Amino acid sequence: MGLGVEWAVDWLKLSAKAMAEHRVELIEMDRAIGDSDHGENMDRGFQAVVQKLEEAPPETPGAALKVAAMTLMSKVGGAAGPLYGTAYLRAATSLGDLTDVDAGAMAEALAAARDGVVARGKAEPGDKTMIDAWTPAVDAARNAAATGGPLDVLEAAAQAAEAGATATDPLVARKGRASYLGERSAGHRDPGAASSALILRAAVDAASSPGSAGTGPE
Amino acid sequence: MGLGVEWAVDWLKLSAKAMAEHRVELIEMDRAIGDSDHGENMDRGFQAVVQKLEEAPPETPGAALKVAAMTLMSKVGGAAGPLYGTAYLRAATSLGDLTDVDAGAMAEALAAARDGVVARGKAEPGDKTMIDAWTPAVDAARNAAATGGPLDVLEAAAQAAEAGATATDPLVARKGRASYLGERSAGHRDPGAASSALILRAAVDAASSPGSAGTGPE
Amino acid sequence: MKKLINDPRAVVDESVEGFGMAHADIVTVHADPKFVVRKAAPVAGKVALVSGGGSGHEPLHAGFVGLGMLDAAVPGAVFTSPTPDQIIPATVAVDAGAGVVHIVKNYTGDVLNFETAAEMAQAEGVRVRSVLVNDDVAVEDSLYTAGRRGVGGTVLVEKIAGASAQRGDDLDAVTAIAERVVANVRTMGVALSGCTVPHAGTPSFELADDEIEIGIGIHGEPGRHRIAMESADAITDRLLEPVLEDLGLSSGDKVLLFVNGMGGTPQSELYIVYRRAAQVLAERGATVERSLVGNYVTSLEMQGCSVSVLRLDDEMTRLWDAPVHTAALRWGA
Amino acid sequence: MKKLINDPRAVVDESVEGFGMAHADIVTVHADPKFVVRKAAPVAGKVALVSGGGSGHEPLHAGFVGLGMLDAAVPGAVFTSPTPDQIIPATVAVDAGAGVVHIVKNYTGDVLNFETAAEMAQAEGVRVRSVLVNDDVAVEDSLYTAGRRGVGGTVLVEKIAGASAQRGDDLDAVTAIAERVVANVRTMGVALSGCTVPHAGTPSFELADDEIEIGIGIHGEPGRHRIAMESADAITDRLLEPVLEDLGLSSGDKVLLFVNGMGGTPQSELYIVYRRAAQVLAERGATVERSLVGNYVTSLEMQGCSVSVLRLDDEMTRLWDAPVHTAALRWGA
Ligand SMILES: Nc1ncnc2c1ncn2[C@@H]1O[C@H](COP(=O)(O)OP(=O)(O)O)[C@@H](O)[C@H]1O
Ligand SMILES: Nc1ncnc2c1ncn2[C@@H]1O[C@H](COP(=O)(O)OP(=O)(O)O)[C@@H](O)[C@H]1O
Ligand SMILES: [Mg+2]
Ligand SMILES: [Mg+2]
Ligand SMILES: [Mg+2]
Ligand SMILES: [Mg+2]
Repeated sequence: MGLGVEWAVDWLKLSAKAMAEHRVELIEMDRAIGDSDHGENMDRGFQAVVQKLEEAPPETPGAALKVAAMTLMSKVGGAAGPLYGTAYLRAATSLGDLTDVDAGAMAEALAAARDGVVARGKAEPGDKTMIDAWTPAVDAARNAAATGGPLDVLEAAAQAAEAGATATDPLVARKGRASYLGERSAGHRDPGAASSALILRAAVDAASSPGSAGTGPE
Repeated sequence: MGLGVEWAVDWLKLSAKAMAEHRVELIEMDRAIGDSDHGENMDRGFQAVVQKLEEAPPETPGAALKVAAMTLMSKVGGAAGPLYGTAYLRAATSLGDLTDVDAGAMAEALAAARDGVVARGKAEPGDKTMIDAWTPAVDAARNAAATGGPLDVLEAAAQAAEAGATATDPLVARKGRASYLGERSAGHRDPGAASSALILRAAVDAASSPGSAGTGPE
Repeated sequence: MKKLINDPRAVVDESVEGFGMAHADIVTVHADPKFVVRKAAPVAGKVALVSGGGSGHEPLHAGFVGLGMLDAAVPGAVFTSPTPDQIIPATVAVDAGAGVVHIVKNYTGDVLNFETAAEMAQAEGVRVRSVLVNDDVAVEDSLYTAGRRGVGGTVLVEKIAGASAQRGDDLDAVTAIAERVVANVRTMGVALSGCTVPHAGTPSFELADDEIEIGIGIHGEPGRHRIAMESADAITDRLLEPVLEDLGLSSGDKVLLFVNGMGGTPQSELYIVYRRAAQVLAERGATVERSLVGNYVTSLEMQGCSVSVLRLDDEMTRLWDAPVHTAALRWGA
Repeated sequence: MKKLINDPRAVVDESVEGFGMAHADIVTVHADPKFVVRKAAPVAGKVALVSGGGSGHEPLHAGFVGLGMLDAAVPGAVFTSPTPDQIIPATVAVDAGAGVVHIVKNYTGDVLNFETAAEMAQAEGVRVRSVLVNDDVAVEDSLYTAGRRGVGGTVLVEKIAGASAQRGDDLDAVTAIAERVVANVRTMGVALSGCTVPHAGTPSFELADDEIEIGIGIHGEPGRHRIAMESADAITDRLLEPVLEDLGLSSGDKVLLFVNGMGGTPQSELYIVYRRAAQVLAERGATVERSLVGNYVTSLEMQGCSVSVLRLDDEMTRLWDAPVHTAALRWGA
C-alpha cells in the first residue's frame, strides 16, 4: 500500500514545524548571500498552509498539495513563493486523484515539482539554487522507485537533497539574489536548497511515523 | 613699566595656540553637556584672530583686543562668539589708547570684559558658565592690583580662573545649552569656563616671556 | 536592533496604515490583501500604473501613488516581493479599461510574482504590460546572474511614465516611454553601514569603521567589493564612472542627476556627493538639466547613497516637469 | 565616524555649494559670508523672512527658502549659530523696504548673534522684527534654564509666516502670525542613537542597545532622561503626553500633526509613530486637519523623531495650504 492523504497532510505539517524550527538558521543563510528573509517567508507561508489544511481538510494527497501550492503562492512572496508554489502545483497535478501514492507516482510527482521550479526559475544544476537539492533528489527517487516502496523513494530523495544542499556551499551563484555577489557567494549554503532538503526530510518523517504531526494546531 | 602692544599680540597668539592644543579637550567637555563645538569654534576663531593681527599689526593693546573682538564676533558663532566678542570689545574700550597697561588698568580691563559677558548673557555666578571663571578672576585681579604689577594681576586672575573653572564641575547649569540637561549637567566642567582659564593663562605667559609667541604664523 | 516599531512582524501593516492616515487626501489603503491605490483611481480613460516590491524602500512605492505617477503600489513584507493575490486586485482596482502597466524592479521574486499576477489579471480581462527596471550597473556579467537589479532609477521611470499616462497616452505609448527611461538610466550605490531587517534582528552585514561596500543593491545584500573608506569625492567618482561608461555619455548630452540616500545618511552629505557628481558631469561636457536629491529608494536605515544618471530628451524633460502630487514627490499641483 | 564627506571642516561649505547647484532655480548661494537667498529676492513690497542657525539640521533652513516661505537662510558651522557678519548682509539683501522678520530658534548662541545682527541691520535702515521659536516641552523649569528650545515647530512657523508674507501682509501682521504659531505649537523628541559632529569625530552620546534618550534637542545634546527601550506606541505616548498637556488640548480642537525624523530613522518608522499619535489625538477628540511626516528638522544622522502638535485656526490652515516652492517643501506651485 502507498501513502495517502494523511501522509500528505502530515508532510505539510512537519514541513511547517521544520520551517519554524529552522527559521533563524534559514534567515542567517539568506543574510549571508541574500536579504535575510527566506526563513521568515517560509515560516509565514507554511503556518498559513497548516491553517488552511485545518479549515478545510483535503480528501486526496493531490488536493493537500494543491492547498499548499495556492497558499504558498499567496503568502510567501519573494522568489521562493512562486517557485515552491509551482513545485507543489505541478506535484499535485502529477498525483491527480490518486488516493494512494506508490513509489513510481511518488518519484514522478517529485520530478514534476522539480520541473516546475526549472520552468519558472530557469536555473540549471550548479547555479546554487534549490534546484541543486531537487535534481539529485529526483534522480535518487527514480532509482529507488525501481526497487523500493514510497518510503524508500522519499528516503533516497531526502538524503540526496541533503547532500545536494551541502554541495551548494562552494558554488558561485548564477541565479537569484545571491548571484549579485559573484565570487563572494561561494562558501555559503544556498537557503532555498537548505529549505528544500528540510521539506523532503519532513516527507520521510511523515511516512515513517504516521500521525506524528498531530492533528490539532501546533 | 606696564605691558604694551607686543604683550597684547602675544597674548592673543598664545591664546590661539592654547585653543589649538586644547581643541579636542574643549570639544569633549562640550560633548558631555553641550553640542561638541566649543573647541572647534574657539580654535577657528583664534586662528582667524592671528591672521588678522598679521595682516594689519595693531598699534596699541586696545587696538589688538578690538581686532580680536571683531574677529571672534564674526568667525566663532554660537554662544561663545558674541560673549567673547563682547568681552574683548569692552576690554578694548576700557584700555582706550593706552600704550602701556599698568596693574590698575589691567584689572579694570578684565572687569570690563566680565561685565560685558554678564550684560550679554545675563548669567550669574554659579550658573555654570564662563562667568564662573571670570568673576573670581576679576576679584583676584583687583586685589593683586592694589600691591603688585600687571604680571601679578594676570597671574592672580589666571589662578583664580583655573580654580573657578574647576569649581564648575559639581554645578547644575542654569544658562546656556548645558541647562537643558538639568541635574545631568553636574559632574562635568563647563567648557566656556575652561577656555576662559586657558586664555587668562596665556596672558600670563605672554607677559612673563615676551616674544614667546613668535612673530611669524604658527 | 533599536527601531521605532511595535511587533517586528507588524511593521509593514502599521506603517502602511499610518501612511494611509497621513495621506488620506491622496490614497486609499486596502488592508487585506494589502495595496495602496490612488484616491481618484480608476481615472476614466487613463492608462494605470502599478508598481510594488518588498517593503523597506520607503517612500518607494506607496509614496509615489497619486496624480501624475502611480495608480497603485503593492508592498510586500520587508525586502520580500508582494504576492499575486495582492497584485491582481490592485491591478483590477485601478484599470479604467485603458490597460495597466506593471513597473517591476528586476529581481527574481518580483518578476515571478508580477508575471503570475499579470497573467491572471489578463485572464480577468485587464490588458497588462510589464516594464522591467534594471538600472544597477554594479551587476556585471548579467549573463551569469539574475540580471541587473532595479534600483534608484525606478522612481524616474515611475515619474516619467506616470506623466505620460496622466496626459492621456495609450498603453503602447506609456509602455514605450517607460522603456525609454529604463534604457537611458544607470545607477550605482555605496553603503557605509548595513541595515537590519526587523524580523531578522541582526544587521545585513557588518562593516568595520574604515570599510565601505561598493555596488550594493537596495535589500541590504552585500555589494560586489568591500573597500577602505574614502573621501566623498573619491566615492562619488567610483560610483559615477561605471554609470557614465555604461550609459555611453557623450559631451552635449542633457541629463537628470539623481543622488539618492539609502535612508540613514543626512541630506548634507547627499549634497556633497551631488556637488562632485555635477562637477564631473560638467567636466565631461554634459548638462545637468534636472536634479533630484533625497531619500527616495531606501534600504531601511542604511547609511549610503546611490547616484543615478538619466540621459534626457525633450519629451522626458517635459514629462519630468509635468505636475505630480504624491506623498513623496509633488510639484505643479 | 564614517561619513560621505571630504574635509570635516569643509562639510558646510561643500554641502551648501551642492545645494545651490541642485536648486539653482530656487536659490542663490553667497559663499563668503555664507548665506542662501531666494532667487526672486528682494520681492517688491513683500515682508522678508530670514532664518538661520547651526548646520546639521538639513533641510532646515536652506531647504525652506523659496516662494511662500523664507527669503534667506543663514547656515552656521555644524551645531553653531551663524555670525552677525552673515546675518546682516542676508537681511539687507532680502529687504524690499517692507521690513524683515528674523525667525530665531531659542538658543543662547542664536539669540545673541541674531540680536546683534538685528541691531546693526536696523542701523542700516532695515526694519527688523524677531520671533523666538521655543516649542520644546522637554525643557521644564524654563526659569532655571536658557528657556525652551526651538525645535521641530520651527518649520511650521516658517511655512505659515512665509505664506502670510507672500500674500502681502505687513510687518506687524507677519510677526503676529508667526507668534501665533509659536504660541500654539509644542514638540517633544526622542533619540535612539547619538550623532557625530564631523569635526568632533565621536558620537554626541552613546546609548546601549536597550536605551533611548527622551527629551532631546536637535544638537545631539543628551536629553532629560535616559530610559529603557520601549515599543513605538509607548514612546509615542511618552512624547505626546507632555505636548498635549502643555498645549492644553481640548476636545474639538483642530490640529496639525507633525512627525519629524531626526535624520537616520526610516520613513516607515515615522509612519508607525504617526499612526499612534493620530489614534491618541482621535481618542482625545481632536481632529487632525493637516499632517507632515518626514525628515525636516534633523540632527545629522541621529536615529529618532520628534512629535509636534500645532493647534490650528482657520487662518493658519489657509496659510499652511497656500502655495510653497522650496527645495524641501512644495505644493500648489
Ligand atoms: N531562478 C531560480 N531558480 C530556482 N531557485 C531560485 C531561483 N532564484 C532564487 N531561487 C531560490 O530562492 C531562494 C531565495 O528565496 P527567498 O529568500 O525566499 O527569496 P528572495 O531571493 O526573493 O528574497 C534561493 O536560496 C534559491 O534557492
Ligand atoms: N548666558 C551665558 N552667559 C555666559 N556664558 C554663557 C552663556 N551661555 C553659554 N555660555 C558659555 O558658552 C559656552 C558654550 O560655548 P559654545 O559651545 O561655543 O556655544 P554653544 O553653546 O552655542 O554651542 C558655555 O560653556 C558657557 O561657558
Ligand atoms: Mg531572500
Ligand atoms: Mg557648544
Ligand atoms: Mg527577499
Ligand atoms: Mg553650538
